[in-house]
Amino acid sequence: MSKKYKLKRLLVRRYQILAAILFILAAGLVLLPKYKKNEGIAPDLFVKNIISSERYISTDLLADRLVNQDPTVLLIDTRSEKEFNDYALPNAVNIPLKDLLNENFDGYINQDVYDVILYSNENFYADQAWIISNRLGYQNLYVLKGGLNEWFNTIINPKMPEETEPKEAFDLYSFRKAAGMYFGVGIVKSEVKKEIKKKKPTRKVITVKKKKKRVPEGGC
Amino acid sequence: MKELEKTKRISISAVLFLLIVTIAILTFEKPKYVFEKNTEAILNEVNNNNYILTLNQLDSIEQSQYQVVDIRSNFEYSKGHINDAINISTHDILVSENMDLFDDLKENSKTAVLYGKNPNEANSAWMLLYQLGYENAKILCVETNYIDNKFQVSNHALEKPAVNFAQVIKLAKSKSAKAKAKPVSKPTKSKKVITVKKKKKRVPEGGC
Amino acid sequence: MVKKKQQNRHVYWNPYFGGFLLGLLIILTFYLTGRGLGASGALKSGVVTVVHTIAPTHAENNVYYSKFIKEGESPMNNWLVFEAIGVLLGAFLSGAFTGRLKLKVQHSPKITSRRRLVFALIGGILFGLGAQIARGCTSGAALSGMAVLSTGGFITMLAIFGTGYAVAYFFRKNWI
Amino acid sequence: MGPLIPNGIIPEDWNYIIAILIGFAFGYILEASGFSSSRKLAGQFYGYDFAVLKVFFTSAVVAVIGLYYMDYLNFLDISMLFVQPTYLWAAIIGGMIMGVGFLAGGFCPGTSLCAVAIGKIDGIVFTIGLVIGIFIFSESFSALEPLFESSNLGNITLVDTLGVSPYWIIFIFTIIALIAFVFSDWVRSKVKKVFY
Repeated sequence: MSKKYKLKRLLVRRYQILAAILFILAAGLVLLPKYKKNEGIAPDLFVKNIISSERYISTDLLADRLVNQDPTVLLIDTRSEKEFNDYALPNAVNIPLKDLLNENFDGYINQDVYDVILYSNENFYADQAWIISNRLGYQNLYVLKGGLNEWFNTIINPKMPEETEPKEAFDLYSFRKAAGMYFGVGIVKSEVKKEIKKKKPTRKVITVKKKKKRVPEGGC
Repeated sequence: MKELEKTKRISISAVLFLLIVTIAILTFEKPKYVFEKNTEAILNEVNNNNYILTLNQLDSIEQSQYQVVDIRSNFEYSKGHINDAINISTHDILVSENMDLFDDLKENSKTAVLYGKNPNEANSAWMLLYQLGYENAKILCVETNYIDNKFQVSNHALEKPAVNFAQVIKLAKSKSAKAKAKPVSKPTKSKKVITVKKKKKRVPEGGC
Repeated sequence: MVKKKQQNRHVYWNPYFGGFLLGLLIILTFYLTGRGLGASGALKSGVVTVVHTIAPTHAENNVYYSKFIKEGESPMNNWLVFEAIGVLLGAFLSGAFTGRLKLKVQHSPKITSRRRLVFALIGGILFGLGAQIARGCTSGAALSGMAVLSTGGFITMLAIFGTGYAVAYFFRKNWI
Repeated sequence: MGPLIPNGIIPEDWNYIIAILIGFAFGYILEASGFSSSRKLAGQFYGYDFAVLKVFFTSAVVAVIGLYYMDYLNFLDISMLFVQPTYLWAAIIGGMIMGVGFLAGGFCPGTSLCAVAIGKIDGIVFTIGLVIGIFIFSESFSALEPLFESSNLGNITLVDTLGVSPYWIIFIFTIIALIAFVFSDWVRSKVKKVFY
């Protein structure tokens, strides 16, 4: 009897109770402790990403992919424009580090079609560019290990292995030499008879769709 | 006809709503560390090169004004390290004791001087710290290596091209031209045209 | 059964319950698509399509139509059009369940159905005009706008209901 | 992390299917709440039925509270959501015209679609009126353009306008809504009942 009575009394006040719930929820929003939101990924994930060396691609691997005309490679030069104009890897696109977040370049670094390979003279600037992009959660980005210096030391001007070294070293050496020639800059020794292909660093013509701003679509 | 109001459904659903919100809040874990700086800020900082210290610059700072931090692994550290350096590998920066240490340094406005095998290694740790809001962290621009099993620190020229690339290429070309009697036929490559489409990240449009 | 349906006809949901579900739906819509609900946008797409088919050059010359005409894409290919189709289906089903499906003119007993229809037409024209000027109707601008605390949404809502109360007196005969 | 489609979690192709499903639920809720009846809609202006006001405010409050909780709990990025751009005078004048239209016609576009679906002839006529209104607007766009484009304040929210934390705005908004509910019930008890 008393139980039924209690329920009845509760039901009489049902709207008050519902209003109270709404009120509590709204007040909860005000009272909940505020915290600052992250832009991009969370720090713990970020640490995991930056200590991993998965992002590095070796010069030999890159050379191999370029020689085979791998269509999924997109090279990005993070050096200054001047340096880029002096010399750049074939088909590279110049995005100076300071313009990395320029929205015109967003289409290059925030995409899922190409393997984007960042390089600079060393891999310091390229690495910084990679880290910033990683923070924003961009995928498919790599860094050329050692940068252009390493590229020159291994591909353009490879060191002759010692005679005592295993056969693999010689294979690698011959590959590097061939690749170096492919890129048109083999340090030509007299015995070279092969025709040297010259590859101008043609710039990729890439049309990037302009970022769509919130266009006020005329309402109704 | 008068509209009949049923309140059972609304009561039940309101209670469910409240329950869901409560459960969601109870299970919600506040992220422990939050980036203070956004990517614009870090990019700015990266570009004005204030964060790099050379050995000479370090010498000119009072000893009590900085703390050298070795961000290499414990193993490397035990083999040899800079005097007075403490070891916090990049991996362990987010451990709370280490964070406390950086907090201490920040409060006492001491500079945390990071170094690793090369500046590049220290860079990761520096960028992490800077984004977490520790503006007092700097990179010591050095290379460390072992010569005859002795720990050596040497200055590192950052991002300096090893050779003048353009010149080398030019030289190589003129050499090859000389080596060849015949003029080199240059197969003109068709220009590779690549269209990069923006990743589908549509900004929601409106309408009514 | 018939009797039950007869009784049901005027039994609507508790408004708080309807509002609660509608609120959840708005949350879901924003969560899935990042945009709010809407209604009159679909009609606009319809108008643009019709005008574009009948007089293509006229439509392309008009500044307003040309905003919505894209090469190789029908203006009907629009989120809101699909949503409007859903609205029609949903409302039909709800009406069918409760026995409200009936071809009739609903009006106050004091006025003729002819007068009701004339006023409906005038109201529709005004509403269509106003919705275009304000870039949204009650559901698009006011309801969805309020959910994201849009200033425009609140202003539109206040303007609609404020004017509504202000002119209510002149239309009282139509309704009471 | 939402919103799901703009973030690419749900493929774009699903967009229209989701649109139909959401529309379905929208239509069902509107109809079931009685929004297909013009006399019920008009009732709030005469104090005999406040269903519209109740549904409207409840849904807005529930939606805004829910969205901000989701934002707080990291399910949703509220800055990614579409905010209707505010054109001050266009909103005011457009709203006023809509207010008159509402009273004359007894519907708004969403509810008129519901009325069409269940066979209300006045709803059909209203919808035809809507189409004519849109047509008139488009044809006289060059004359109305200054009004349409003037005083653009951008995609702003009340947070930008008032400079207050959104949570306080929501809290105050909730209280206003609750007061409105109580007030509407009080008014209704005073007003002569109208049966429809």
